[in-house]
Amino acid sequence: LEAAAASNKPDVNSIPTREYLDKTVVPILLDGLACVSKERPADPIEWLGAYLIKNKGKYSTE
Amino acid sequence: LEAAAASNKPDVNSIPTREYLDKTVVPILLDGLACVSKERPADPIEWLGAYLIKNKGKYSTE
Amino acid sequence: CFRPARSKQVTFAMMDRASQLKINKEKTEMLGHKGYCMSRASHGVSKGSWYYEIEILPGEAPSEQFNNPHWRLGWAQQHANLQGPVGLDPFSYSWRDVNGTKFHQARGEPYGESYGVGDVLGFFIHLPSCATPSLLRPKSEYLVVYKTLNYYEQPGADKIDKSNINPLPGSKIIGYKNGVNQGVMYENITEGKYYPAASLYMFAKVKINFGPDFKHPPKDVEYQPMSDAVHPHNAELTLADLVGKVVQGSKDLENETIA
Repeated sequence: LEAAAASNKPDVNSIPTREYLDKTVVPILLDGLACVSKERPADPIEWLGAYLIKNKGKYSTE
Repeated sequence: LEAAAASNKPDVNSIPTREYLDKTVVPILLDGLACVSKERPADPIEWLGAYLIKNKGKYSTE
Repeated sequence: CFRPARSKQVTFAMMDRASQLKINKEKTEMLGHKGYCMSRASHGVSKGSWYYEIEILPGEAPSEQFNNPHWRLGWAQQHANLQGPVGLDPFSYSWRDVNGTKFHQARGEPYGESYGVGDVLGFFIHLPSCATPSLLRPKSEYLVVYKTLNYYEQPGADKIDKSNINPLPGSKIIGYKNGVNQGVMYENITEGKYYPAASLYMFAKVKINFGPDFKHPPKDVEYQPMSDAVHPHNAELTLADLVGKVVQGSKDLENETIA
């Protein structure tokens, strides 16, 4: 029981898929997709990949 | 008549936003997000960005 | 799943207005009808800096006894009651023609200049990014109860948990009259998604302009025109679908493993 209480703090590796995505990549993707949709860059996949890597510092995931 | 048929193909820059996203980045993101949530890498944003750039060749946008 | 129909451009929302309000074919002009009632725009914003304009048009009263038009214009959330003026409840903020008074939770306070036919009002909103983007919030947070307003609520919006009404630090609304900044109208406003909103009294008339070309584009703030609100909106829908599919996929996988 104590062990259960200790592990109460959610480990990012054990939380369900939706929460995991919401906590990690969804916030930056919301902004990234809005930008792709507005900019319509020549190579959207490449552009979005570069956007993620460039802006990841703004989205700290704890 | 053939010319008309050819120009029937919608220009990717004029289609509405949701279809644009569906045609360009959604297919690779679907696979990328599934992989991220399975792998749970140390830096999910960086990982997804790299995934997009590495695998973009497999998703031709036509 | 249910999803509100949205036009591909930002306009007045045909489905998100008091039914007695008349809207033109382009969904840019609106004519009032007797008591105060409201229409929201088709798209809202939950993050960033945004701007739109409303021009005050001459009223179209059917007779002299109804020739008493008034306006309360501003920003409203989804929960704000359509059968009343903008600024009636915790979910909307407005600027009135008479005395330039501002309204929130039905309380009026001095704000800017008065305005009338021919004036172009600009409304700026700044919403710093909050910890939880709207897409990620549990649905229950959208259900809100505001006891005094239990008439004409939209379906599902009749139960409000006031504990969920929190201010968003750093947020603000600024009004402009013919390009002149009237000062900060409200700050630290209720968190959530905001829609441009106009409420009209009697047979008042307005024309709304979501940009990108404005009559008096503000020079003292950075903003996106409301016309660009289609992009974050579509990003939200797209991502909600994507996450839904990935979650479903991972569940199928689990079930297979268990089987």
